[in-house]
Amino acid sequence: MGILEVKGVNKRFGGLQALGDVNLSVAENTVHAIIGPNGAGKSTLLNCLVGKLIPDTGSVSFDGKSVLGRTPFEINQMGISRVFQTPEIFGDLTVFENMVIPAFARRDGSFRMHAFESVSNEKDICIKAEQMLVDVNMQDKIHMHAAALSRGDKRRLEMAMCLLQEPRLLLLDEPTAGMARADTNNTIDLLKEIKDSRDITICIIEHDMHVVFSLADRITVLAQGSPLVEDEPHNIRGNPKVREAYLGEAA
Amino acid sequence: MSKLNVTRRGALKSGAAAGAGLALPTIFTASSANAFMNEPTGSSVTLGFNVPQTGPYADEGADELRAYELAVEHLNGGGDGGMLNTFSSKVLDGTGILGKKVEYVTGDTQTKSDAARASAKSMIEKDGAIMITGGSSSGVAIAVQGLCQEAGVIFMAGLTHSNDTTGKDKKANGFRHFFNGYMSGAALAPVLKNAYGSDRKAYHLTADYTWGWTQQESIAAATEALGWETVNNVLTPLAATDFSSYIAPVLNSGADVLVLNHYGGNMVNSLTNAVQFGLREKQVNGKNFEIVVPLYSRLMAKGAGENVKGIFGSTNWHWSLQDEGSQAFVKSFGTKYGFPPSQAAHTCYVQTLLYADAVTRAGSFAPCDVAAALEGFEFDGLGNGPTLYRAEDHQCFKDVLVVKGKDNPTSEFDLLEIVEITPAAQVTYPVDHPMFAGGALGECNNG
Amino acid sequence: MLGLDKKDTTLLLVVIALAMFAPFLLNPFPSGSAMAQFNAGYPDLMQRFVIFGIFAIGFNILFGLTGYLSFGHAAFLGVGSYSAVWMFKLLSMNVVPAILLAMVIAGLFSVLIGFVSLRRSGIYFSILTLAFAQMSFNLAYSVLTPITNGETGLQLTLDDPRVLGQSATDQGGIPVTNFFGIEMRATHTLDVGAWSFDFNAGYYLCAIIMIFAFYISLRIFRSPFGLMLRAVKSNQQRLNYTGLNPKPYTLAAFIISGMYAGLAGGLMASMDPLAGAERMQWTASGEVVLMTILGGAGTLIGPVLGAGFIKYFENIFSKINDNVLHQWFAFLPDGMEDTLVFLVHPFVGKGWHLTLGILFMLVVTFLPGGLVEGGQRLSRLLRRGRKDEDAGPDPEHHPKETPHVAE
Amino acid sequence: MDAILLQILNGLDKGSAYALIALGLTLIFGTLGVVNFAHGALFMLGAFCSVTLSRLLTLSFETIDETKTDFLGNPMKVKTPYVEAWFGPETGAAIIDWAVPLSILFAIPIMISIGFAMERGLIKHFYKRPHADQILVTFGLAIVLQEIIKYFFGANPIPTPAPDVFKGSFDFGVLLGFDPNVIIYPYWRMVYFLFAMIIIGGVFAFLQFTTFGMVVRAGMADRETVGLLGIDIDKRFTMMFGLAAAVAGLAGVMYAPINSPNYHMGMDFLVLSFVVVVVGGMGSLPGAVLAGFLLGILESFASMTWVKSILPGIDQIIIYLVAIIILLTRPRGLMGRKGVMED
Repeated sequence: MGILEVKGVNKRFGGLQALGDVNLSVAENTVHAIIGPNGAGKSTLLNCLVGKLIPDTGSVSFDGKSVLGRTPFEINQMGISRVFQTPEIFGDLTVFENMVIPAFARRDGSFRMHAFESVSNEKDICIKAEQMLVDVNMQDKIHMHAAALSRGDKRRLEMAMCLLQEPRLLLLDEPTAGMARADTNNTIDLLKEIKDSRDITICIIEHDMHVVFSLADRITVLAQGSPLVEDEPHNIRGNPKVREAYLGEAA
Repeated sequence: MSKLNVTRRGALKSGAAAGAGLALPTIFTASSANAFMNEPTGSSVTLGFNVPQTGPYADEGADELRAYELAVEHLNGGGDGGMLNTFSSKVLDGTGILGKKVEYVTGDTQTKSDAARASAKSMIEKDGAIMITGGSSSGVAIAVQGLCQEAGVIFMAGLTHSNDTTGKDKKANGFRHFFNGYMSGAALAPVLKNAYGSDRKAYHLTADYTWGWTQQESIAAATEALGWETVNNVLTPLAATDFSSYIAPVLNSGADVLVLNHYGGNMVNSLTNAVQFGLREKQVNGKNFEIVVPLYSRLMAKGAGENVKGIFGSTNWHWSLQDEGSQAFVKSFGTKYGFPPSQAAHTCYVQTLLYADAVTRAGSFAPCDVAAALEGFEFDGLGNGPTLYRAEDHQCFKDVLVVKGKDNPTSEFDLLEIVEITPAAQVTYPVDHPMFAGGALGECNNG
Repeated sequence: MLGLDKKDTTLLLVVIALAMFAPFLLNPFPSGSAMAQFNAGYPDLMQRFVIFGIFAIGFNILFGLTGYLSFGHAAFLGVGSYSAVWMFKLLSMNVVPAILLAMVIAGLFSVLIGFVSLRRSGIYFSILTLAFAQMSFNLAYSVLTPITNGETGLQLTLDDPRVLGQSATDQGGIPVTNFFGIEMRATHTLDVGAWSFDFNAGYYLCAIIMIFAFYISLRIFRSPFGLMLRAVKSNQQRLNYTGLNPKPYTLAAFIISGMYAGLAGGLMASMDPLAGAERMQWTASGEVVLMTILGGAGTLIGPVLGAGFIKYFENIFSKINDNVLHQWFAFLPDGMEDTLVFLVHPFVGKGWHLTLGILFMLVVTFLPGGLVEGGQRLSRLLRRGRKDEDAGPDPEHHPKETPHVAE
Repeated sequence: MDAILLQILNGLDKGSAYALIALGLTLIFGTLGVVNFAHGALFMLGAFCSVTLSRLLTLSFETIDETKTDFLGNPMKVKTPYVEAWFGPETGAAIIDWAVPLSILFAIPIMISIGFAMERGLIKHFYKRPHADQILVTFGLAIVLQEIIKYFFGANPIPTPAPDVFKGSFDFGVLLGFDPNVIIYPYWRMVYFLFAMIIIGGVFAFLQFTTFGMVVRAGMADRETVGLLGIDIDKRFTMMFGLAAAVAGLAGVMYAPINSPNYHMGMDFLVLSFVVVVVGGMGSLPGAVLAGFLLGILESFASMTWVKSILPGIDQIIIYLVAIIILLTRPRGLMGRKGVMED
């Protein structure tokens, strides 16, 4: 029984079958990659996991509890954090303030007014936020406007924000898309470190096979909305069906 | 010297009430020996002209302002003296008021009670105005009248036609020269009966606010007393610009007269729409369909253009009146500005003169003395024939004009013709008339 | 001090000083002089400055922080005014219960409207709030006249019950509003040479409340709650995926800002016991939007400046007539005097709207951050001037501070 | 039944004014992403094109008629319009009579130029600015335009009659077998409705069948992509602004005989037209038209006596009430697209 169980999920958009009978089981404390050609339904599947979309049929459960019908913030409170393909951060706020928000969310769980306290007086929160920025090597940008960061820094910030919440499952949507090689390698190192240093399950969608094979413990290949194969990385590498799916796309 | 002792009495009283809690440092000079609010102590006296300068009634406000400027000129001995020469009271001699030169400040009411009160307050508090006058709607007049009562200055209302101004909202410090809804009805009904017969069915469209209601009530009562039947009364939103959906059903309602209890832009639009629908060419119940606009003004008639032709209404005053006072006023106004004055201008001019006269006769600017001099004052020579400022409700009783849109105007000002001058006696009502019930003048306030 | 850092403390002290010395600052010209026209230090206008300041501060908590543009905030002001006047009619002329009731009723009203309107965002939210406010206005003007006294506005009368006070004074007048005996209209005039300064009890009550309101807004801006509100404006999606539901935050901001509006309405009625329906019209809602943007949305002091700016034009420029113009330019030769009067005439008196419109366009075009940005540029210019003198090293390696928390 | 038919007619007529204004507003929203508070002022300027033209046509020379006197007793100055002197009294009078329809020709170039000038001179600097700034600047502009008109034409409404042939009304009821005088409708309002349909049809055809329109529609859907295709979308958007201004202006020109124009008529329509646009759904042209007619008809129904007797004051709030209900049941209005002006 994995920490994340997807069973028989179907999702249609009008005439298009985006997901067809998807089954997926992600084991705790592993890195599970989902790969597949464009339009295979990877992002749709991710959206079904976090409550942005509701599957037409099937079930999604996290740690034994169904996530269906819950809103994104409730699902997040269950311990699932998500990093987006294009970084979703608070562009108008400083890097530090970006970090403080998940720290408060982690501490308080849900709505608390705190209208008459001062952010700067919440020492434990500030320390935590600063520490995490040091961890992702962004301490020198702490007072910068988040919108002014480079794309790579934005993504690191987003990842740091997610990690600050100490999620049990981290969902990554193409975390290295559009990154330079060096940045990609940094990201891989960061993720490796995260994986080694914490009790965390990571589910990653990725195009870059270098990233996938550096990190993944297990890989699911999605094609035309359905899982093609699920196996360990070294078995996927030579699988003709996978090759066909990708080549088919290339042709 | 302080001219800004807004509420000396209030200050003293509060000082006593709060005791040591409000111990005042000696640096604050409690005001000098002023006997009443804004007592003029220098060589001049300041009047506050509070008229709409922005918004839909801006043109009417501009005309009021012209009249005020003319009145000030005449009071200070300038120009040809206008109605000072025809006024039955002869105490004004062109040397200002009680020898003090008349100065004035102006403000913008925006035709909103809030803004009007703010503007009046600034005149009282900042400029030391001893009297406030003006306005072009009843809501504003009542709001400002209330303020003047509380502040302790005299309010000489400008254009306000609602029964409430001197009815349930009357105030001891407020005075109205303009006529009201009841008078419109009383003057108009007999003329309508003569013109259209006593077997008529009337359909009322009424602006959905206080003035509209009181006018509708007055007109319906007056016409019903002469045998007319009121088929329906439909309230229309103030903000309405297109009245088609209210007018379209009229023809099929069995009514043969449409009464438009609207003013300003509402009236211009509803009348234009009604004529567009061809109501006036129709026959209902074997009679010609007719439209009546109980309260007319020349500026509105101008806005409605040709649509006013042949339509009856009432008005406080019109420049074509032939009496000596009206002629003198039209002459000074026309010479100075190049066109004849409106009824609003006339009322404002007359109110200024009446105030100055009352002060002079009382020999004092103190509001209570002025009020006493105005109460029960009978005069003539200011247009509208012999007039009484009734003591009990501070309403003027004078002749009311019934007018009709002119069929062949000779100039752009010649839009209305006087059909009948209804004598004051016919429009006078008892003080306790139910349409004016409720409210009390209260005591006059010197501030 | 008071849980504020040094910079904020300074800001608060500046605001306190401005509010307390306003009677001096706003009357810079001798009362007899031609420039006295520009004096704004009379009680009614000073009260309006701070009351609309409170209104705008409250509006800014919603709009400046969360970015939700309410186009119906005047409804809360109106409701607050009506509640306060009813309190004067029924209970007593003491302003405290009136102001409290105004805040409570406006708060309840904003719970209702906020709960429904906040189901949508962006312009859909704006139109929902606009629709609610316009409905309130239209109804208050017509069918609700028994409660609101329609066109004229709700006034006090001599036969109001006033169970804890008197219906009429011994002199037969309507009693005046007071704060435990201190009459709101009590004014002391101080004459210093040619100058004259007014100290009005009502103004000082409003000013103290405004300072308190400003302090609370300052605390909210610096608080975790304020941070969440700014997060709502910045990226609701991320907030959701951070496990936080934006709705309670926005609703709380909406209610707080509605209560500020109610407070402003209650104070308005306390200073002048009349509540007109026009207070709820969309133009009134638009006015507070303009005040906030003009001053600088999202800044602390901007809305107050914007409120003062607009009210100054409304009350001072509208009162300048040709007569006054001639007085000003009397020192010039006749021909020039008339030309100048002719040129200035369209912009003053009945033309004050035109001047205001032109200034709106100029400010927003050249000072994107509103009047506050103008002030910042000015001070930067001055500071640079001083720095050049010192020829000190440029300490500009600090990353820029976020403009959203700038004062 | 007859009453309902009558109110449908009324609603269509009111709706066509709403729809025309909302159409222009939506074009600007949809293409430029600008909240244009000056759109009502454009409508007003259109109406004043009619006023100006009839003023121009009635420019007169004065002769003194000794037989008559004016209000001060001086000899009366009689005015004769130049057109009557040039073309003879009858032709001249006919030209003056047709001032409003003639104003269409006069208004199109003027309104398009005003639109261009506004976009190039002011609006284009605000594309990247927050909506709040756009509101402030266009509101300021609206006030300035209004005050300029007020300065020259005064605050009073100015009667601008339709040509004589369109005076009076048509009896629909007789056509449908009702009694005479049951369903009558003024000719000019029918003209207005037809005119509105032609303009609406024209705008849709223009967007549907020309390449220009195609590019603009693509730009409305995704501005960046179209920009990437190397198409100079900005120039086209300027033209769209001119078109929107012309639509608003023409709506105003033809509206002048229905209600005498005054300087603040634009503000009266502004709020309403925003409600119409939003109820229709941001960025949807058919939505704007649909909502215009829907709200026009509902407003007319609400003003019926028996409706008002059940729900007093309903005609005061119906538009807003409907707007609330629609926005709560359909998050993006009737036909709105996702993501337009939602933040």
